[in-house]
Amino acid sequence: MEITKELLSPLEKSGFEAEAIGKPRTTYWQDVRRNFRKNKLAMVGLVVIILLIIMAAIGPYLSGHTYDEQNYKMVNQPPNSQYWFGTDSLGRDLFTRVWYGARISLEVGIVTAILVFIIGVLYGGISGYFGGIVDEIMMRIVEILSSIPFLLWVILLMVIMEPGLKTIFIALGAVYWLNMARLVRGQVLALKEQEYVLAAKVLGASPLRILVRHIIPNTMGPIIVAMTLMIPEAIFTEAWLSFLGLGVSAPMASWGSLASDGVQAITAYPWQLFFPAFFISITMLAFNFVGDGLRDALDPRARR
Amino acid sequence: MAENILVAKNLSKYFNLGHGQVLKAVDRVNLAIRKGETVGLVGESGCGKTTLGRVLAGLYQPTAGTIEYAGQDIARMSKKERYGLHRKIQMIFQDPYASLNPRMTIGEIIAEPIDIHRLATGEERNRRVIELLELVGLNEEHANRFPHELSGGQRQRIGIARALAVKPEFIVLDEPTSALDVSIRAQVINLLEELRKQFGLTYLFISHDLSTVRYLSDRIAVMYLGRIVEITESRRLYENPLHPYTRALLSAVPIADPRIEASRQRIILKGDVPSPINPPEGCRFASRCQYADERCRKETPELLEVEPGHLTACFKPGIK
Amino acid sequence: MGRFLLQRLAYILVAMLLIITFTFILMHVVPGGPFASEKQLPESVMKNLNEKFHLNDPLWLQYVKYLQQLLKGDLGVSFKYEGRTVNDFIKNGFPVSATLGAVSVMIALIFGISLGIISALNQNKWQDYLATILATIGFSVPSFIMASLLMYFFAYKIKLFPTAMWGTPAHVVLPAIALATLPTAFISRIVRSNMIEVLQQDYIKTARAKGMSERVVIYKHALKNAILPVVTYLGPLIAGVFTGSFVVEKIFAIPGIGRDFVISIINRDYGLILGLTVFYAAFLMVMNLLVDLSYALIDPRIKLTRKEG
Amino acid sequence: KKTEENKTGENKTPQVIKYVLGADPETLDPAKMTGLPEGTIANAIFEGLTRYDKNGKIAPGIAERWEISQDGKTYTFYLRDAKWSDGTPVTANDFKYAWLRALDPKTGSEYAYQLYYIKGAEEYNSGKGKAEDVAITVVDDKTLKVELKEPAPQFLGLTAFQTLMPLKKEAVEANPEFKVEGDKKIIGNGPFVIESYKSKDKIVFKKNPNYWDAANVKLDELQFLLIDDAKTALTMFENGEVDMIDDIPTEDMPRLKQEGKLKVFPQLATYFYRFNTTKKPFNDPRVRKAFAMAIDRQVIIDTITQAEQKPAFAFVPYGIPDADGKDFRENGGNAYFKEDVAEAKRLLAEAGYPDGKGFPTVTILFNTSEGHKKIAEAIQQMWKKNLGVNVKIMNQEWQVYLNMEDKLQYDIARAGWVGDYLDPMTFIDMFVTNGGNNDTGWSNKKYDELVKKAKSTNDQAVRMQAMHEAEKILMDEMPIMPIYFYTNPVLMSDKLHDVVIPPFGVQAEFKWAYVK
Amino acid sequence: MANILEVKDLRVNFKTFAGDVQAVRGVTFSVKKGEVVAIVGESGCGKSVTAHTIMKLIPTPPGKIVSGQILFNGEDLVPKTQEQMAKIRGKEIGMVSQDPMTSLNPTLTIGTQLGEVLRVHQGLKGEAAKERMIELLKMVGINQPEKRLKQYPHEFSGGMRQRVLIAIALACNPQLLIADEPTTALDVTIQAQILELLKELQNKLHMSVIIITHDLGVVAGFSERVVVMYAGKVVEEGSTEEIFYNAKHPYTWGLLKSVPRLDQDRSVPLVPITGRPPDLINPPKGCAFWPRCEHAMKICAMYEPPETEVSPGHRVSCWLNAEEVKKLTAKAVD
Ligand SMILES: Nc1ncnc2c1ncn2[C@@H]1O[C@H](COP(=O)(O)OP(=O)(O)OP(=O)(O)O)[C@@H](O)[C@H]1O
Ligand SMILES: Nc1ncnc2c1ncn2[C@@H]1O[C@H](COP(=O)(O)OP(=O)(O)OP(=O)(O)O)[C@@H](O)[C@H]1O
Ligand SMILES: [Mg+2]
Ligand SMILES: [Mg+2]
Repeated sequence: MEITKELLSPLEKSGFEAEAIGKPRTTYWQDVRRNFRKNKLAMVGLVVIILLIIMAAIGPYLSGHTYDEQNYKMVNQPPNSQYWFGTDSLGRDLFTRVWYGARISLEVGIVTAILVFIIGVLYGGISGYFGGIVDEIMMRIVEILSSIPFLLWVILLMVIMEPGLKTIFIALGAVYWLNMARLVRGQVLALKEQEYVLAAKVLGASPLRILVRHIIPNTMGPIIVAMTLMIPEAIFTEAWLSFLGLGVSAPMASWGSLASDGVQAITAYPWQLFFPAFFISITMLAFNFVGDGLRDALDPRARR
Repeated sequence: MAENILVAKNLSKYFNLGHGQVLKAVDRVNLAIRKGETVGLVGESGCGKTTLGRVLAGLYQPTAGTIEYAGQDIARMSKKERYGLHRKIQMIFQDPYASLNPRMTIGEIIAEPIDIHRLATGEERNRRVIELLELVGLNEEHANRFPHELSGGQRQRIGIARALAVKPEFIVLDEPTSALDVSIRAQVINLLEELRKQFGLTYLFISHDLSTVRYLSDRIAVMYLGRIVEITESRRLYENPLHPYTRALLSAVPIADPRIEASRQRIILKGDVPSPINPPEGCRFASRCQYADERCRKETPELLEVEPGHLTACFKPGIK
Repeated sequence: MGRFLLQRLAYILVAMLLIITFTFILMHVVPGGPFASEKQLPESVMKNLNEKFHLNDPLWLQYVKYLQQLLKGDLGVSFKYEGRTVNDFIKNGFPVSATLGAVSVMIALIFGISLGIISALNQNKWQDYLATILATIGFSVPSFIMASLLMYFFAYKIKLFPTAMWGTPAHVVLPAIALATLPTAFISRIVRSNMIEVLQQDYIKTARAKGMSERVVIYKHALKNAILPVVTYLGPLIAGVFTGSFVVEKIFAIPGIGRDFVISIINRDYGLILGLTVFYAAFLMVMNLLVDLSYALIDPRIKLTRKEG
Repeated sequence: KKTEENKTGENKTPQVIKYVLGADPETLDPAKMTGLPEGTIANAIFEGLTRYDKNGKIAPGIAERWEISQDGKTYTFYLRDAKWSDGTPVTANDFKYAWLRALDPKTGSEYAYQLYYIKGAEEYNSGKGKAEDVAITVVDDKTLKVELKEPAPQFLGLTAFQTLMPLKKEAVEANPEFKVEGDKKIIGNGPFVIESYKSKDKIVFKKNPNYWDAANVKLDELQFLLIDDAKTALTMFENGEVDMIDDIPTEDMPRLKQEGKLKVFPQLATYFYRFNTTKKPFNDPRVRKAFAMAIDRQVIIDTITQAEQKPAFAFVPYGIPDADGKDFRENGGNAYFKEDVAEAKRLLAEAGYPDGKGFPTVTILFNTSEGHKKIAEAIQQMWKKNLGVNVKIMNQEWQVYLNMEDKLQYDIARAGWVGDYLDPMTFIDMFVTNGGNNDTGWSNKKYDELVKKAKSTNDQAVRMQAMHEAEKILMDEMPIMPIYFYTNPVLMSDKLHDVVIPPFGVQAEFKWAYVK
Repeated sequence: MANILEVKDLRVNFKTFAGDVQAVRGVTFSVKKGEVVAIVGESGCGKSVTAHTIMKLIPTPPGKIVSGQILFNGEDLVPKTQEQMAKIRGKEIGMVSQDPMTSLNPTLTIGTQLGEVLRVHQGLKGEAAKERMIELLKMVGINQPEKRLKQYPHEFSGGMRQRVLIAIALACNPQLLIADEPTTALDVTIQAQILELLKELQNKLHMSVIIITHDLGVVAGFSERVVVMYAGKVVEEGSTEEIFYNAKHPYTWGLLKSVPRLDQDRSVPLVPITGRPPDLINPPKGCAFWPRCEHAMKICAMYEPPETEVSPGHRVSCWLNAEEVKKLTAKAVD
C-alpha cells in the first residue's frame, strides 16, 4: 500500500446522502410479492392451486365424457385409456367428475374461508376492540352458540332454504365463524394496546378506522393460517351437508362427496377414493404453503 | 409570564383491577403548563408518568379532577367535542418500533392525520406529506418505505412528523428518546428543540433520562408513585433539590466523566418502589426515605410552594 | 379463587339456561316429531302417544316442566327408546366415549408434542418438512376416511386388531388413532410454532448461559412454556373427543355417546336431544373451567381474576 | 349339565350364532315394538298363538289349534301346555292382558292399530270405549275367544306378530320397562331368553329350557350384534368375527356374488316412486305412465341394487298366496305395463309435451341414503335420455322428507312399502281415497269400492278377485310407479343351517338353527 | 497480570437470506484477572454477539465463527463442543443479560432456577443447595430469601430479578462475568443499586468483568478499561481515563459529545453523529466509519486504518492517528 498526500485530502461526500438507505426502492406490495416469490414452497403451492383451478375450468371437457353420462356397461372400471380415473358405480367418468368436483370444493373452501373471515373479523374485532362488557357478552354468545347442536341448525336450514351452494355457505359460515371470531378477538385484544393504535386514537381516528387500518391487517398471520386449515374441513363438511341434502344436488358431486362415496368402495374399487382424496390433500398442502408464505410475506417484521 | 395553556387540577387516574384492588396510577395531581414552555416529567418506572401523559392527551378518561385546556374543561368532554382537540394536543410515543403500524407506508402513516381531519386531499395531500417529511429531516423518498426499513431515529422522526401534521399546540412526549442510541438520541433532541422554536410548541417531556430532561426543560416535575413530589425550574432543581427523593434520583444519575464519578457521593436508596395498588397512608416515599418519621407515615404532604416557583410535597424540604 | 369459581358457576348456569332455550326452540321449529314414521299412525294412536309424553301441552308449559325436572337433576327420558332415561344413555355411553377420548387425547398429546418438538428443533430441515407434510395430511384426511383406512389395513388386511366393537384394550387402538389424527396435527403445529418462539426467548439464553445441557433446556425450560397454548386447546378438545364422535363410533361399532347426539336429532327424540345437549354444554363449560384452573397451575403468572373467553 | 351335553357328543362345535342385527332396538316391549329388528327379538323370546314355520306357513304356536266361525268373525284358540321361562304356565289370560295392555291409551303403543280388527278395540284405544267392551273372552285358562268387527283372514297371521304376543302380568308389573340389567329379566315364552343386553353392543340369548318345543331348539346361545355400519359388519363377517349379516354394501355385492357367498331371499316389499297427482304435470295419468315406461328397471337392479331384485310392473310383490293357493303375483302377472320408450314418448306428446318440450322441471324427492341417491340419479338420467325431460333430484333428512311427502310438497317421491302380514291387502288398502299412507292425492271411487268389497267378505275368492281388479286400476292410473320388488340378501357362514329368513315381520328366525 | 481472556481476530457471520451479516469482523481484546472492561458502541455494532460468542451461545446456524481464537485461561474455546462449553458456562464464566424481565423462566420458581446451577456444576442438592441459595440471595441483597426461593419471577420487581440473575451468574464463583447491558432496562435509582452491588461483588470475589453498555456514564463510574466498538470492530481501546480525556477516534468523540454536558443548556445544540451505522452485509470499504466521519479523508474510504498504539494500552484504528506513517511514506513517495 502506498499512501500519498492525495489520499489524505478531505473526502468530498458529495452524492453521499447521510440518511440514504442502501436498499432498492420498493413499495409494500412489491416487497410482499418479492418475498412471496422467494418462498419456494409458497410458489409451488400457488402454482398447484392455479393448476387446480385451470383443471377445474377445463378438466371436465378433456375426456369427452360428461359428468352425468352413465354407461351401465362400464361401471366401476379401474383407470384406463378411455376413463383416465376409472368410473363409478353408475359408469360415470371419474375424471370429469373429479374436475367438476374441484369446481364445487374449491369454491366451497375459498368462499367459506372468505365468508368466515369477514364475519369472524367483524365480530371478533368489535368484541376485542371494545372489550369490557361488550366483549364479555359477545364472547358468551359465541360460547353458547357453539354448544347448540349443529345438526338441528342444518335441518332447520334445510327446511327454510333451497338446497344449493348458497345454503352450504350459510351453514358452514354459521359454524366456523365462531372459532374465527374467538381467534380474531384474542389477537385484537393483544394488538389494541399497541402504541400505533394509541397514536391513531390520539389523532382522533374512529374505532372503525382503527380496526380496519391498524388492527385487522396486523392480525392477518394467524388468521391466514386458520383459514388455510379451515379449507379441508369445509370441503368435507360440505360433503356431509350435501349428503344430508343441503348442498349441490346429485348427479353433481364435490370432492368431499366423491371421497365419501369412495370410502364405501375402498375394498372393491380403491381408485374411487384415491383420486378425490389425493386432490383434497394436494389442495390442502398447497393452501398451507401459500398461507404460510403469505403470512410471512405480509409481515415485514417476519424477515429479519 | 406566559399564560397557562393547560391546568390539571386534582387529576386522578385509577385502574380498577377487580377484587377491591385499585391501582392509583395517578393520584390527585396538580400541574399547570404555560404556553411555549417545556415541562419535564421524571420519575421511576411505574410511577405514573405515561398514565398522566395519556390522560392529558385524552387517551384515558380521568377518574377524578379537571383538565383545563385553553380555558375549557376537556376532562369531561364527549368524544365528539374532543375530536377537534386532537388537533391541538398530540402525543409522541416511547417505542419507535411499536408506534408505527408495520403494514403502512411512511407516506400513509403521515397522511393518516391529514385524512382523519380532512386537512387536504389529492396533490395537496401529497405535498403536505413531503413537507412534513422534510420538516423532520427526511425526504420524499422515504414516503414509499416501510417502518421496518428505517432506523430507530428515523422512525421516531416519522412519529414526530405524524403528530405535527395536525399543527398541534401541545405535545406530550413520552420518552421519545429512551429507545434510541446515544448518537441518534442527540439528533432527535435537536430536532424536537428546533421544532419547538419554529412552531412555538408546548411540550410535556416525559423521560427517565435526567440529563436530557435537564437539557431540554424549562421546568421539571418529579413524580413518585402517582404523585408529583417536586416541581421547579430545571436549573434550580439540580442546584437545590428539596425533596429527598429528588436528591437520591439526581445522585444516582451516572455522569459521563470518570473524574466526577470518582468523587461523587451517591445516595443509594433501599428497596424498590412500593406497589401502587392500594398504596400506604402518608408520604408515599416514607418507606425508602432515611429521614421519614411518624408524621411522614401518617399524613400525606401536599405539594406546596416552599420557595417562589419551587413546589415540593415534603414535610422536611431540603433536609440533609 | 373461591369468588372466581362462584362467578364462573353462576355464568355456567345462565349459559345453560340460554342453551336449553335455544335448543328447545330450534328443536320444535324443525319439522317432524318423535313418532313420525313411514307408516302413518292412526290419529287415535298418535293422540295417545302425544299425551303420554305431554306433547299436547303448550310449548311454554313443556319448557317450564322440563326446567323444573332439570332442577331435580333429572335430564329427562328418551321419547324413542322405551323406558330409557337420558341418564341411562350417559351412564352407558359416556364411560366408553370418555375412555376412547382419553386414549386419543393421550395419543394426540404424545405424538403431537413430539412431532412439534422435532419440527421446531430441526426448523427448515427435512424432519421439519416431513412433520409439516404429516400434519397437513392429518388436517386434510377426515376421521371417516382415516377410520375406514385403518380398519381396512389393520383389521382386514393384516388382522392386527379386531375389526370393531368394544371390549378389550385392542379394540381401542384403531378408533383412538382415527380420532387422534386431527388433534395430533393441530397440537404438533401449535407446539412447533410456540417452541420456535420460546427458544428465542431470553430465559432460554439464560438457561444455556448457566451451563444447562440442551436436554434440560428443551424439556425443562422450553417445553412447559411452549405447551401452554396446547392447554387452552385441550378444553374444547376434551369436551369434543370425550363426548364421542358419531363417525368413528359408527364405523367401529363402539357403544359410545357420540352416536346418540346425532341419532337423537334424526329421531326428533326431544327428551334425548335436550338432555344430551345439556350434558354436552355443561361438560364443555366445566372442561373450559378446568383448563383455566390448570392454566394457572402451569403458568404462575396467570391469576384467576378475570373470566377468560 | 355341560358334561352331559358333551357326553351326547354330537355337537362338538359350540352351538352359538353371532348375527348382526343392526341398530339398537327401540324397546323390548312387544306392545311398543314397530321395527323389524325389534320383531326379530320378540320372535326369539316370545311366541304368539301362531308361529310361521320353516316354510313360511302359519303353524300352531302357543295355540295348539283354533276354530274360525263361518262368518269369519269369531276365532277360538285352544292353548297348549306351554310355560313361561320362569316355569309358570302360559294361559289365555296372558293374551288378553297383553292385548288390552297394547290397546290401553296409556301404554301409547304405536302398533295398537294391529288389534283394531277386534270388536271394541279401536274405541278403547281412542278413549271412546272401555276395556270391558273389547271382544276378547277368556273362556278358560286354555281357551281364548276373539270377535272381529269384520271378517279379516289376515288376523290369524297377525297372532304371530309381536304386538299380539302374550305377556305375563306379574313380570310386566315388576319390570314395566322391559329392561335387562342387574336382576331385571324379561320373562318370555319363546325359544330363547335374553341373558344380557348391552346397548349398542350386543344382546346375548340363551336357549329357553322351558319352551314347549325346546327339544327342537338346538342353539345354546344366540348373539345379536348391534352394529349399524354395513361395511363394518361385512368386514367382521369376512374376518370370521360374526356368522351372519343381512345388510350388505352394494359396492361389495358383485364380488360376494362372484365368490358365491351371497344368498338372496324374497322380501314382501316394493320399491316405488309416488307421483303428486294433485298438480301439474303429474295430474295427467298419461304423463305418469310415460314416466313409468321410460326407465330400465333391470339396469337399475343390475348396476345399483344388485341383489337379484325383480323388476316391478305391478304393485303387490311375489310371495303372497292367492285364493287358489298359488302366488297372487303370478296369478295377476307382473306386466300391467311395459317398458316402451316409443309408447312413453307418444303418451307424453299426447299430454302436450312432445319430446319433453315445455315440460316443467320436476324434482325427485328422496330421503338421505346412498342407495336411493344412485337410483334417483339413474332414473333422472333415463328420463332425460328417453323423454327429453329435465328432472332434478333432491334429498332430505328422513323426517323432513316424511313431512314433505305427507303434505304433498313434492313432484315425485321415492317410497318403499313392506307388508305387515301375508295378504295383498297390506299393499292394496294404502291407496284408498285419503288413506293415511296414500300420500299421492290420488283418488278413485271404483278402487275404493273394490277395497271395501274385499274387506267385507270372508270369501277368499271374492276378496282376491277384488284386489286383483283394484291393482289393475292402480296400475292403469299409475299414481305410483313401481320399480322393483325387494329381496333380502344375506351372508351366512357355511356352518349355519336351518336359519329361516322370512319375507316379512322378522329379519331372521333362529328357532331351528344349528351350527355344523 | 495475566490475561484471563484473550479474544484474537474474532470473526462471526450470520447467514440471512439477504446475505451474510458480518456481525463481528476481527475483534481483538483481552481482559486481565480482576479487571473491569467496558465494551461500548452503538446498537448493532456487535457487542452482544461478541459476548455471546465468548460463551459460544450464538445460534448455529445461522451464526458461525468464521475465524479467530477465544483464549480463556490460555485455552481456546472455539473448537470446544457444546457439551464441553456447558461445563464452563455458569461455572467459569457467568453472564447477566440485558432484560431482567424476560431473562428468567416465568414458569419455574426462583429456587429451581438458582438450584439447578448449583446442582449441575457443584453437585449441591437438598439442604446444602438451599443454604447456598439463601446465602447467594442474601449476598445480592434480597430480603427473606427463604420465602423468595419459592416464588416465581413475576412476583419480583425488575431490580430484584436482575439481582437474582446476578446471583445465578455468580453462584459458582466464576472467574469472569459478562454483563450485557445489565442496567439498561432499569431505573436510575435501581441502576445505581445494581452497579454498586456488582462493584462490591467484583471486589469481594476478585473476578474479571466485561460490562457491555451504551451508557458512557456507567462506563465512567464503573470500568477500568474501555473497548469502543463500531460496525463489528474495535476502533479504540484504552484505560477509562484515556478514553474520556484523550480519545483519538472521531467515533469516540462523537459518542462523548452527543450526551448533554452538565453545564450545557438547550441554546447550545448537541452534536450528534449524523447518519446511521453501516449495513453489515456490505460493510463499506476502508474504515467503516468514514461515511459518518467529519474528518474523513480519501484514504479512509479506500484502506482500512491500521492499529496504532497511542500510549501504552491505548490503541486506536484511524488514519488520523497514523500521522507518522503518513509522514514517512509521504517523504518516500515524493
Ligand atoms: N391499562 C392499565 N391497567 C392497569 N394498570 C395500569 C394500566 N396502565 C398502567 N397501569 C399501571 O399504572 C402504573 C403507572 O404506569 P405508567 O405506565 O403510567 O408508569 P410510567 O411512569 O410511565 O412507567 P415507565 O417509566 O415504566 O414507562 C403502573 O403500576 C402500571 O402497572
Ligand atoms: N441471529 C442473528 N441473525 C442475523 N443477524 C444477527 C443475529 N444476531 C445478531 N445479528 C446481527 O449482528 C449485528 C450485531 O448485533 P449485536 O446484537 O451484537 O449488537 P449490539 O452491539 O449488542 O447491539 P445492542 O446495543 O442493540 O444490543 C447486528 O447487525 C445484528 O443484526
Ligand atoms: Mg411510561
Ligand atoms: Mg446487545
